[in-house]
Amino acid sequence: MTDPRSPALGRRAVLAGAAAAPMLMTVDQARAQGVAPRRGGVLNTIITPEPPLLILGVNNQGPTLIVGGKIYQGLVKLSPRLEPLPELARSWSVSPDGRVYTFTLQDNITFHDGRPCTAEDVIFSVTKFHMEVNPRARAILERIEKAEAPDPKTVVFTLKAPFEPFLLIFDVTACAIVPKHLYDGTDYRNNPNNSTPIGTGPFRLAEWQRGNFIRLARHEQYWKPGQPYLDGIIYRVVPDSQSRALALQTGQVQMTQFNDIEPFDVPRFQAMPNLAVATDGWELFSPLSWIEINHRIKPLDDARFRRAMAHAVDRNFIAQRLWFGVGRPATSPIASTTRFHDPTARMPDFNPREAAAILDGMGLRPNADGVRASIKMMQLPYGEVWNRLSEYLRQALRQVGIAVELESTDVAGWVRRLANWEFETTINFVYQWGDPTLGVERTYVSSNIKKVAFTNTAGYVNAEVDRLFAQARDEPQAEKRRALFSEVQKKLVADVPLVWLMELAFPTIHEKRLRNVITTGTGVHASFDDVFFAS
Amino acid sequence: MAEFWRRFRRNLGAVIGLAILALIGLTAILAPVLFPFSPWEMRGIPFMPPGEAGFLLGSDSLGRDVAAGIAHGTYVSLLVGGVSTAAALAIGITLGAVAGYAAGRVDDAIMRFTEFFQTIPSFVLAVVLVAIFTPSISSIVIAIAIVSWPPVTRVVRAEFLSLRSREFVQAAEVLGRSRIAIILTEILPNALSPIIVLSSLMVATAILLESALSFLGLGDPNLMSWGFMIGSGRSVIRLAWWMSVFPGIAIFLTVLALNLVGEGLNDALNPRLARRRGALPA
Amino acid sequence: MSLLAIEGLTIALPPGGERAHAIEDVSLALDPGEILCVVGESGSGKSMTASAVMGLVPEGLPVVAGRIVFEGTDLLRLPPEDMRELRGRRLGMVFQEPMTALNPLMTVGEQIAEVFRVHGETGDVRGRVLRLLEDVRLPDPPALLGAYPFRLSGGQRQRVMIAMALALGPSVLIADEPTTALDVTTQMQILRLIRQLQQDKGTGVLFITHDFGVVAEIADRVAVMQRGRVVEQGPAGRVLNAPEHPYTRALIDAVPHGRARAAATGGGEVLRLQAVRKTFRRGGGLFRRGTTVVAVKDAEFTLAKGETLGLVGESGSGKSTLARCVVRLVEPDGGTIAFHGTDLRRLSRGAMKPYRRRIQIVFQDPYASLNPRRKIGDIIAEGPVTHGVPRPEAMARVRELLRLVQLDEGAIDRYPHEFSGGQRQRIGLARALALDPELLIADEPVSALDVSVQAQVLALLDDIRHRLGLTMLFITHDLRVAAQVCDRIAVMQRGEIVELGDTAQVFGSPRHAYTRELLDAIPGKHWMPPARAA
Amino acid sequence: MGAGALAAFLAQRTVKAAFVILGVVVFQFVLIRLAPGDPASVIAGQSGAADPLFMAQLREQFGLDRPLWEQLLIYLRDILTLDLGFSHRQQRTVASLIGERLPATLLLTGAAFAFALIGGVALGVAASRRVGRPADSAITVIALTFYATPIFWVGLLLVLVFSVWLEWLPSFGMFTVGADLTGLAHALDVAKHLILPALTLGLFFLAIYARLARASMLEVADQDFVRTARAKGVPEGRIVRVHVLRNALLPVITFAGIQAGQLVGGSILVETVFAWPGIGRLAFEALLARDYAVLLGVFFCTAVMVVVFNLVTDLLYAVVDPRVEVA
Repeated sequence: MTDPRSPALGRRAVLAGAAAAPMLMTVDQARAQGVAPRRGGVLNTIITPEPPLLILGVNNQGPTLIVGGKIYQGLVKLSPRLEPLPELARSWSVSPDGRVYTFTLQDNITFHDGRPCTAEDVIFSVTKFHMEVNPRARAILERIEKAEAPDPKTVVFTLKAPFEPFLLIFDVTACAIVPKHLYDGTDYRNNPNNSTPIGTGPFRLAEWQRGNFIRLARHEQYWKPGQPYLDGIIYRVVPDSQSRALALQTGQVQMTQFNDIEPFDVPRFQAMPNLAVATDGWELFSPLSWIEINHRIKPLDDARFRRAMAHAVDRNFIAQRLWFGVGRPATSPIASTTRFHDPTARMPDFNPREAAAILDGMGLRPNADGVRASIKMMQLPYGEVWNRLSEYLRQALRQVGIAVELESTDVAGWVRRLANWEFETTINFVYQWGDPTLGVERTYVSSNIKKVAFTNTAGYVNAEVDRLFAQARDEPQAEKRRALFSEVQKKLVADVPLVWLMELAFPTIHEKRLRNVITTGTGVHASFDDVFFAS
Repeated sequence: MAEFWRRFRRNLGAVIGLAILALIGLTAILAPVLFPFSPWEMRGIPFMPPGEAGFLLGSDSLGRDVAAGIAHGTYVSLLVGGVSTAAALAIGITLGAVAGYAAGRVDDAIMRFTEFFQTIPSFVLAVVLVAIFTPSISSIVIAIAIVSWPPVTRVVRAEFLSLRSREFVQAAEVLGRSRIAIILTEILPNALSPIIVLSSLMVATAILLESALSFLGLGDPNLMSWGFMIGSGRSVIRLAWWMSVFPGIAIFLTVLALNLVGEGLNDALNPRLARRRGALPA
Repeated sequence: MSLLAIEGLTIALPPGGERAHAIEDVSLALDPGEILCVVGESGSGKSMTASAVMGLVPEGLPVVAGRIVFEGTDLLRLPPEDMRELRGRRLGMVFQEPMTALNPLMTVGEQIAEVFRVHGETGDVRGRVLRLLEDVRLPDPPALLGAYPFRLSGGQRQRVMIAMALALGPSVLIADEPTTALDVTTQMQILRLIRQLQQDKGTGVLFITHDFGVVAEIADRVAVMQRGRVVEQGPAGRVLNAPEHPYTRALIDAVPHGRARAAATGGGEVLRLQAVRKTFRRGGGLFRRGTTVVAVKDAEFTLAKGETLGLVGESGSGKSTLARCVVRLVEPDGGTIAFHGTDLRRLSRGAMKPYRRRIQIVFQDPYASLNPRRKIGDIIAEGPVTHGVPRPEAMARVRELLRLVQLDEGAIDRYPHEFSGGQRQRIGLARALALDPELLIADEPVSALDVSVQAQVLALLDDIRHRLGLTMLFITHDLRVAAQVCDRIAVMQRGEIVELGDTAQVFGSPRHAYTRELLDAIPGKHWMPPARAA
Repeated sequence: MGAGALAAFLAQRTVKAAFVILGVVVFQFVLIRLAPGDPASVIAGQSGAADPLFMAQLREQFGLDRPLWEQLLIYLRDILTLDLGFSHRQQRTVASLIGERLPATLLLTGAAFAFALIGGVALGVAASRRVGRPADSAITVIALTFYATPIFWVGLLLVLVFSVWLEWLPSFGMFTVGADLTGLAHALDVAKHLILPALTLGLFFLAIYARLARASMLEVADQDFVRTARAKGVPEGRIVRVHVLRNALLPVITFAGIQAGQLVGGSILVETVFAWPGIGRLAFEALLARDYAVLLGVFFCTAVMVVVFNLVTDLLYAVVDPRVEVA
């Protein structure tokens, strides 16, 4: 049950008031205005691209997390400010030394196959399942020394050392609770049950016609009495963005999310009176995009050259013209939507003249064609807007005398080349996972220079940065961590290991009569057990 | 030659086609003069409708000039069409000539090989090939050539099979001419008509294929092509129809012109058909 | 009153052609029970006349003047629907090409029955079709009903065509070269069939042909056409034996006369064939066996220097295959082909090359035997150049050869399509002679030519042969031609040489039954062209 | 043709086809392995997180840690037992994935083919009957227009006109999801969704068939047996129907058979534009995801389709044309 007195919810209300989309209301506000949650109705929405599989942990792609978030649940959910809120765990306590976490589970949690969900399932999921299959969770769960279940409703985790952002991992998108009775002792990745996800969430998988739609139906024994309000959710698979926009416009679907709607269509939908456009709900992920630069290649190894590149790029143009104001220009390596962002650490601003001066200073003079240096840039194969971005960057860099040759690949080729360091520059964006230690550190520390994507593939080495990240990682006090991260940010914006571009946001567009869509820091990934159609 | 022109000219469509082609060719040559800047250059406000803010055919999502893109893209499209057709002809004619001339087991082997390629849907194969070699102008041209040669082989083989038993070929054989000389001077010149007609259609198909690949995001990102323009314009078709409609018209006109010319060539090179049009009685 | 009367018929050609009218002022009359032969060379307008009667003149060729009166009605003024009703019912027609004149996708029965159906005849169609098939002497009519045309031989198909044409008992049958594409023996059968049916039913027959032998065989009356006009008309006996018009005389003169000639002897042996075999496999592939056809079976003959050996036989008898074996256009399966003692069969492509210049061939089809994309000069010079003669020298030789074959030197820079069939055949001959061969193989060199041109080419060939002392292997299906040209004759049947002897002996006292059959089938064999006879 | 001959023909063609298909599979297997990247990198890329252990686990799970030739042998062994393999990525057998999507593609390509063939032949016949006249020119221009217009562009425009402006037809999908229609209502619903994609895919081929049919009709109309029919007094309408059309259809059938593969290829674009849940899109997505088993499965499937289609056209040919000896 949602506790109306929860302090987190209070903050949520404040935040909602300040947010860009003031028509959003919590259940309580709705009640206050006389809008009672109404049971019934099927939400038609879109999922792009189609998830290959719905078993969270085994597959962690964006669309999987969105659909899987309705089927599975984590111990906690996260507020827009990324504070933990009760989900499967009704409450929890942390020992003063920060090493022992004790969770108390909700009553009457039932899996979709009717079996109860107990502390055993939680311990299995955390210490075995996700440890095995989920690389993102594994890095943190390794810190658990011991997991115990003193009774079926209590779970106690003891850490090897304190870890300040530990609770962030218990969100459904990182550590969903899976049924032990179906998975224990099996090969998790090839478990026959992988085609039919069984979770504790408010919705269960009813039908999946591949390439067509995924239909979720109400889980009748959901542990919150009377919820979910919706009878079901239908995720339609629509590969063409114009068809998606059309479906939203004509009311064939009542909600779109993530990449469904291209940025340039957003203003059009903002103007439609029956629709609401929200850009929040991505705080946990806070994707930050940048020009990834291979430091092993000259002249990209020279901080001056990278600084010149940064000066050459008009990030406001990118935010306004390419993303149509959805998201905002980046200023530092830590997104402003996450904890520990330091607004005073600012990367080089748009100043082509300064860029030219720096390049002159390096001795890179323009030749007859006005070219000072030539570099290659691998396009990010994630859709049209990313191609436009690289086309813009080519023109912008060309303005200061850097000729850019674009290289095109598909996702597999891009990841392979990125992981093998076979690129000069490319565009990349990476989730920050709500905490610099979880989502930022990996990109910059030299210990993470690996032949794997989303590590420090740039090959950036700075001992000072390594030290600061290491300290912040083990520091139990939030305030001390903040200071360390401030210092890191200043170091990084001076070195410009990457040219940060945008703090991305993904528009969630829905009919206004659909209520409670974005209530957490994970937005459309949440369970939707309180989403309803107002009559 | 004069006779050929006389017959060609009688086909009004072919003359129109040739005129359009000439215009297109001229556009390709004059593009750097008409639009002396890169087609990638962002020259103004995005999404300007045609005729506004100095954009003859409007501007695209980055404020690039659609007209400049079409003009510069002409060269690329013609290049892709021309080079890939030439390559496909080289493969197709060689295999077809060998199969048709040698006949027997060699023919059988080559035709099985050709059938094999025709069993794989050509567009699928092109997509796979481009994805494998990473999209670039050369990989696109190669992929198109690889999927386009089988029909050439079939046509050339059929021609060679029928021509090789013709008496003038046998006469050359009896005169003691070498195989290569017979293939090159006796048979090939007589097989040219259908090849020429076919190749005009292949250029058209290649342009369509390139645009379809671009549409799927498998185009060369450094070259402005019509297919790229449609691909980048399709998602905004309702916001800026001109971004995809004008390059679409450019493709349409080119393919149409090539077809008309091909048809004209067919009539002109194939006297039997010319007769049918009521020109000459038997 | 005549059954059918064509009066002053003139049909225009489109402007810009070589002449203004396809046919001009043509008047013919056909009586019931009569066979009128319209004879003439290609382009004389004889087929156009037939088409006009049927109302099947191609669009774009207007009838300018004249009438076609059939049973009292002017056909040219008849509404199209009435004309259609007449076709098939009152007017039947048989065409030249039996191989293509039947719809390949319909059974024989369906096609004959269609005549009844489209003319509203119901009742026992099947029975009537069966009777028709019997009438035209086709074997096993019930089985034939369901057979498709491709199963039938050319002669059988022509019988089906005749059955269709006569289905509704028309009063006029128009036969447009109905036997030209057939072998002699088949031709004779068809001619006899037409004659008999015509006599039985009293039909008037308008018979188009180019062959005076055929005319002599069946005609009651003859009309001779030249360049769209009827130049002479009269009873068959009179026209054949006492032609009045110079053109008719020229045509009859040109008919090869079967006078046997003295055998040339004394030369050494040039070519000796022993046990030559060739089998063709059709179709077949990796997993199935094709059908096999024995084209040449154990062929043996010798050819002495200066001699002309005729190879005669019907189509498919293997005579062309055998000739092509000698020049290695076809690889024989076995046997020896000894040229001056050297077995050509064992030579590689390279080793064969020196022999190439000593053995040459002239082909049948004057249109297919010259490369349309090359100039005459290049075509003739090709051989010498290939064998190492410098180009200027070769071109000088070309001029010489053109004179030899009686062509203008200006031909050097022209293309084959600018020449007539006869001229092309001379060019082909010049090409063969350019290498100074010892042995010339002539593969039906005159069978595609009109009779007057044929005579010219044969005369030229004879002349050159004597002047150059050539040895010749002459392939033909036309026994009259063979008799005129050859010293000795080899008769082939189904791949086998069934008889070989001096021309006089073969014609005079044939030993093999098949030879006798062939001789018996020569149309108009009892008729001797008068000019020669005189 | 007798039943025995037919059986022998079928057996022989099946053996031949099996070799072709096997060749295609091996070729494609090698080909797609040349592509950079593997399924593990795609999964890593789409999850936005990975570590070396994770990559190794995935590659082991997918069997990618074995030598390529061994993978090929395993694949061939499976294929020979008609086992299309397993998509580790989607945790489903490839057979079930394809089985789920194949009907949609068959429906789409079948409808497009029928539309193209019937429409094309009708237009071609109409044009050939009025050769040189305005109607002929008009048909030729229409056919050329369809031929010269990029297939995906047609799709976009059709959607714009019929879905956005006129709002007559749905713009994507195969049926109204969630409406739970059954029987006739469902069929009508599917038919409504089918119109635009089938039209889009079919128009190009319609243009080809129209031109082919016109040329073929003119060719046949010139042949001797048509003159024979005329001489028999057969009415013009019957000549066209019975004598000309039947013979003119043969080259169209042959060409259509050869082209079957192209139709399947074209469906990739159409299925993408119209969100049609068919195997064309499945293949494209599998290619991008390096889901080798699925991709090879689709290739196998299309090869079989093309071969079967060719076989059917050959049989059809044999039925229509008695000259073709089956065997």
